[in-house]
Amino acid sequence: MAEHIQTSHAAPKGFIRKYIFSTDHKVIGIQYFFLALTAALVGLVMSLLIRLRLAWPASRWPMLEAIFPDGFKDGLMQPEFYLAMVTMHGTIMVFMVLTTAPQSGFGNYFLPIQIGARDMAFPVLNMLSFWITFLSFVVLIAALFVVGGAPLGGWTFYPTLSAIPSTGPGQALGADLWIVSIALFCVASLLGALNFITTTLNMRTHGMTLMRMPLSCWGWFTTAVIALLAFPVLLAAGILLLLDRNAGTGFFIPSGVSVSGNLIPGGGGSTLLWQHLFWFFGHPEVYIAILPGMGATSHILATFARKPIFGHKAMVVAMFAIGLLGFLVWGHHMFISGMNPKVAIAFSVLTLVIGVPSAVKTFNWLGTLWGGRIRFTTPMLFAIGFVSLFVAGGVTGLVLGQTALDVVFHDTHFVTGHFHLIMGVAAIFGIFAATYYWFPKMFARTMNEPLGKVHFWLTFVGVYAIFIPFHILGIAGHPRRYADSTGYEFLRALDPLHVFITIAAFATAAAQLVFLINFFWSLFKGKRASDNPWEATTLEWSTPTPVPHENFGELLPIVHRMPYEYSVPGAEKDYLMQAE
Amino acid sequence: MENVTTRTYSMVWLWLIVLTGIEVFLGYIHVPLAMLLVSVIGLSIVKAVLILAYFMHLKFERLSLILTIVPAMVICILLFLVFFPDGFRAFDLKSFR
Amino acid sequence: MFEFILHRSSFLLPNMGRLLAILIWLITAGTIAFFAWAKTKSGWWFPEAISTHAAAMDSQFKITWIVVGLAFFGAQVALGYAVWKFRAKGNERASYNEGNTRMEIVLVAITAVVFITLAVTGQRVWAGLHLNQAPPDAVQVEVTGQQFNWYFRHPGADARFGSTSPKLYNDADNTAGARPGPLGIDPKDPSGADDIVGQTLVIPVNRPISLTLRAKDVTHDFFVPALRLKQDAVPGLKINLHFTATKEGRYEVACAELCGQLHHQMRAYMRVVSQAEFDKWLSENAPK
Amino acid sequence: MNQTLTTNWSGGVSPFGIGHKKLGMWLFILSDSLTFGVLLMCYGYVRVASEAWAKPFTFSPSIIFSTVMTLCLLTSSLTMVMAVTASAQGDRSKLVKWILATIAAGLAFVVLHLIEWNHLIAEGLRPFSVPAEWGATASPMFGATFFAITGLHMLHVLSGVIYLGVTAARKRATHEDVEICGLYWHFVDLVWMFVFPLIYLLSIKY
Ligand code: HEA
Ligand code: HEA
Ligand code: CUA
Ligand SMILES: [Cu+2]
Repeated sequence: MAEHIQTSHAAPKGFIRKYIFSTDHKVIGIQYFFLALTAALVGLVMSLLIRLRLAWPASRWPMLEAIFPDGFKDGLMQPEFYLAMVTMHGTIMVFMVLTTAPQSGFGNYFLPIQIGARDMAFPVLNMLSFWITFLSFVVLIAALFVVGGAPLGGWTFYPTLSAIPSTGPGQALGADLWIVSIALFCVASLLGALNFITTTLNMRTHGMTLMRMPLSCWGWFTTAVIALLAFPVLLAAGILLLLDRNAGTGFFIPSGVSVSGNLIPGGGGSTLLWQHLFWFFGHPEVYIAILPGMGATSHILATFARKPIFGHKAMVVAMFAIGLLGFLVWGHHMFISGMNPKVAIAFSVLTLVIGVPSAVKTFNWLGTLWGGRIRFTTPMLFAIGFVSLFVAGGVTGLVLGQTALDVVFHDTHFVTGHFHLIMGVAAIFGIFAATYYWFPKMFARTMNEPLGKVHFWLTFVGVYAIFIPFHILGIAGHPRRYADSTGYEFLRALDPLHVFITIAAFATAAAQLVFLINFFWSLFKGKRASDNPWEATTLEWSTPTPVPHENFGELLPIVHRMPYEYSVPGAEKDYLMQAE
Repeated sequence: MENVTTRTYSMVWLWLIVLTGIEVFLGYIHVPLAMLLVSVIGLSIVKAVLILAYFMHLKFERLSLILTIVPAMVICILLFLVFFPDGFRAFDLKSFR
Repeated sequence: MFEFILHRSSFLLPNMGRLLAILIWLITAGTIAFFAWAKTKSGWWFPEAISTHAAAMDSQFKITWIVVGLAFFGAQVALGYAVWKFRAKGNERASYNEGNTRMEIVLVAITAVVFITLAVTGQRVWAGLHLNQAPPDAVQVEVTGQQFNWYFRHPGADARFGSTSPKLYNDADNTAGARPGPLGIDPKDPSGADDIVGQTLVIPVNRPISLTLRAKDVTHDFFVPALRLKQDAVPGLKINLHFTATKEGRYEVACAELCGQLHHQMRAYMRVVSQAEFDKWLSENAPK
Repeated sequence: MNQTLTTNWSGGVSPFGIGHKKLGMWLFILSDSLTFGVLLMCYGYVRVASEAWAKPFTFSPSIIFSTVMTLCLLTSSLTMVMAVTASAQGDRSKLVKWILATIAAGLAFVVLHLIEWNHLIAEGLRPFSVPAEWGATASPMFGATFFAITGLHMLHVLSGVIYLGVTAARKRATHEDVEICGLYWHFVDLVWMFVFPLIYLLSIKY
């Protein structure tokens, strides 16, 4: 069976084969990374537009009118434009950033290297996944520019709003494009997931038992398993919704629906069906977003605390438990949707149970730092920031998970606060940590440390300043997806909070320029990186920098020990490489 | 794999046809709908297992492969059953009859 | 190599670990102080509660908020302490420690007990809202959402709602006595003749109210912050819900489910009035 | 710490003793089975949520017709295992013959299916409505679920036919390739084992 692992090919020649339609997992990983970076910038700009309207709903922006003539009639941001921005911001961030960068980007690049393989199991399929994802991104962006504009149904795309084109501006062609884009994304993610799983199971090098895999690999592997089981459900839902819109079926349209006086023919379905399908995918999806970040964080914490992971096995079990439980709690998004209230109770209890493995992870991260000799590099700062933000965002999940309290908080900005802290920034901090950590291996140069630290300090303070006040908005009862809250008496007092959040958001966004400058400057001008600049133990640091085609020389490495053998008593250095 | 002969395959095929025949027969004699549902699903699961085990060779693969694929499939499909309480609810609370 | 990086950055910010620890602690303290401050500011915390179930809900929130607050506080303080205390010093080695299964099990047990207790105690209020029937003497009101309006229908003297049909919807005439009007009340159905349709929800104080929620076009959500009540109004379904308001006054009803362009304008008032005033209102508004 | 590890899971070998492609196909089947699984559940969901569900299939000819379709698929599975056996024996010409037989049975299924679709459409079945004769209260979702599920299945059969053709035509196709193609084909057959009773037998006319 060893022949599966050993086949090697000559490096491709020519620019196109090498950099565009490459089948090399490293190139594909970098392609994914840049796709995610582009998407993140688009999403970030959208979030700023959102903030603009929320802070100053009545202000006119003639400059923006020049760019979006329809969205800013008379310089005033239109509510449908606001909602389109919310929808696209959410979709882009969840799908195009958080599902691509941590998993498909870093995972593609480092999973094969960390398990000692020459490439992914299916290199051509891998390339196909990337290009389908790319196409999906293009289709999504195209939705912004079609007649009627981008859809305004929110990233959750609830019917009947999303199933009937006449329910609002942007719900015509724009909504079709959104669904097509998501369906493509599902296909790409499915192919990617089966590639990741096959690679992890079949292509580990000699001595790389499952328990010896770095936790980053466990993050990618668990995520791939979740993706393989969750995306087909969204794919099916997307197909049905597309049929509802274009073939006249009524899976998600009950009978007797009437939009602005026009009776919708057909029908016979149920809107709750979509919510079940969507959240059956949607909740596992949020773990798809965070698990690679958890893996990378664990990896980085161990490296810079110079200690083995505290409770390595427990970490693996907790990760898998989160993945499994993640499939049992989708109903917590639907407590007040009209679902069966008894089923809701079961979902509620299971939701709180998922806090247990999360607590184990948090505890073990702290245990890993405890007694360490922490080196405060930029990736380490972001990893520590991840832990802090994960706790801050996670604990409010325990509030939302209770049926009775969700009655108060559902669809208020309390939820926005919860998921931005845990997903919007904890998972993003995972990406940043991974970027700073692996940059030397990926681009053979080092990022500038002082600039990186400035980026960290500003962002860490900034995101707390943005998202903690959201909880206050929610407690006061501010519903989400409101283009304007000035019409409500009970929301009046909150206006200054909106202004504060917006200022914090603009400041934090500006701080990202530090990252961009650092990133692109280092890409071309950064100091040359050595093979193992962090004095780390895992296989990616046994390869030369830049990593050669097929990753390893003639012979694949053989693994002798657990991944994080730092500060082993009696050892000569304070770290023992896995392959030595 | 060696001990699987054409004969085995033909037998499996015959069994599949027989089971299909039973299903059709149950429909023919108008078994009440709920009973029909339970029995055809039961029979179809048997058929699926036959196909998986023999035609798709799962019986002859390592146990670890079976344990990797089958439980995940079964658990997820069982989880979809959680949709049903709301299906009935959609009937009970229907606005227009 | 590594020394060099360390050196360069410590030139910019000496004692990185201490700084980070202080920052984490400051953020933690700041967050808690911010919540405490907001609680004292009017309009920055829950509006005054005016329903019978609200007290239990608020106390469940308080307990939960304390538990998660402690978890937040504890974890952040510990994180800060770790980065303060365990920074690299010269060539000293970290303590080689692979974990502690006993502590792990204890942690699992404690968190499981705490979380499950929270989950279970929280269900009482929920069960009261959703699993009990409204008492038979409850005041019936039907709430209908449409883009971007709320309609409230009282059954009138006969205590029975007239039947409706989507084919009869007539948004053009939404005056109170209009038949079929926006709700499509069948003019031929006698029990519909005395139905009162309005755009303000008027209910008597201290009496159980039984709502039936429906939606004509897309999903809306009936949300009254002061009542601590929120429920989707779903097209195709009639969803029941009941509560008792305990304080007279005028409160705002918001739509809390994205329903299209003007979702944020789908507002109505709820007036809670005395029984006498309610009876007067009923007779004044009864269609002639 | 440095003991030699030689279990199935210790790296350097496939833990299941199968190649990448086969494992990949199994994983694809796993995920595709969930797509179909969830579609069938949607069908069940809208059916229990409906006032009345049309039961238009007379035993003769409708059910007999679809039973014949089922037999086509079952038989194609048999010819497919014969093809795999031939490939194991390295008998290429036999392999091609059996694959052609499989293709023929698959195409027969598609043709019969299309005839049936055509027939139902002529009767007035649409994705958004059922013919008036099927009952005034009958849910319009009958057509939606019928066309969506059988349509998606038919798409799978057609892709399978193409896949089979490519496998037969490729001289370099290894035994593993044939086996994997077989896995896909049997899976399509397996899905029909659920579609047929749920969609057809449960809508048999009384
Ligand atoms: C990365 C993404 C991510 C993650 C990881 C989570 C994690 C969790 N989420 Fe969140 N969630 C989202 C992303 C995420 N969520 C999104 C995007 C939405 C909104 C979707 C939309 O409607 O648009 C949402 C919405 C959402 C809702 C629905 C709210 C509503 O709409 O009404 C609920 C309700 O239960 C919920 C719960 C939880 C819980 C219990 C966890 C748990 O996994 C959290 C576990 C973590 C901890 C518990 C913290 C660490 C533990 C400790 C520090 C323990 C120590 C404590 C003690 C000893 C007491 N989430
Ligand atoms: C990853 C997820 C993510 C991220 C990062 C963000 C970032 C931000 N989001 Fe949002 N947001 C969502 C996911 C996310 N969001 C979702 C799912 C919704 C719900 C949509 C819906 O309702 O349908 C939403 C909705 C939402 C709303 C609610 C609108 C409403 O309901 O009315 C608001 C309001 O202010 C908002 C603001 C912001 C701001 C100010 C930022 C940021 O500006 C904060 C600062 C962030 C950074 C500084 C990080 C920037 C860096 C990167 C993004 C990564 C770089 C990438 C690589 C290195 C590869 N977002
Ligand atoms: Cu109605 Cu939002
Ligand atoms: Cu969730």
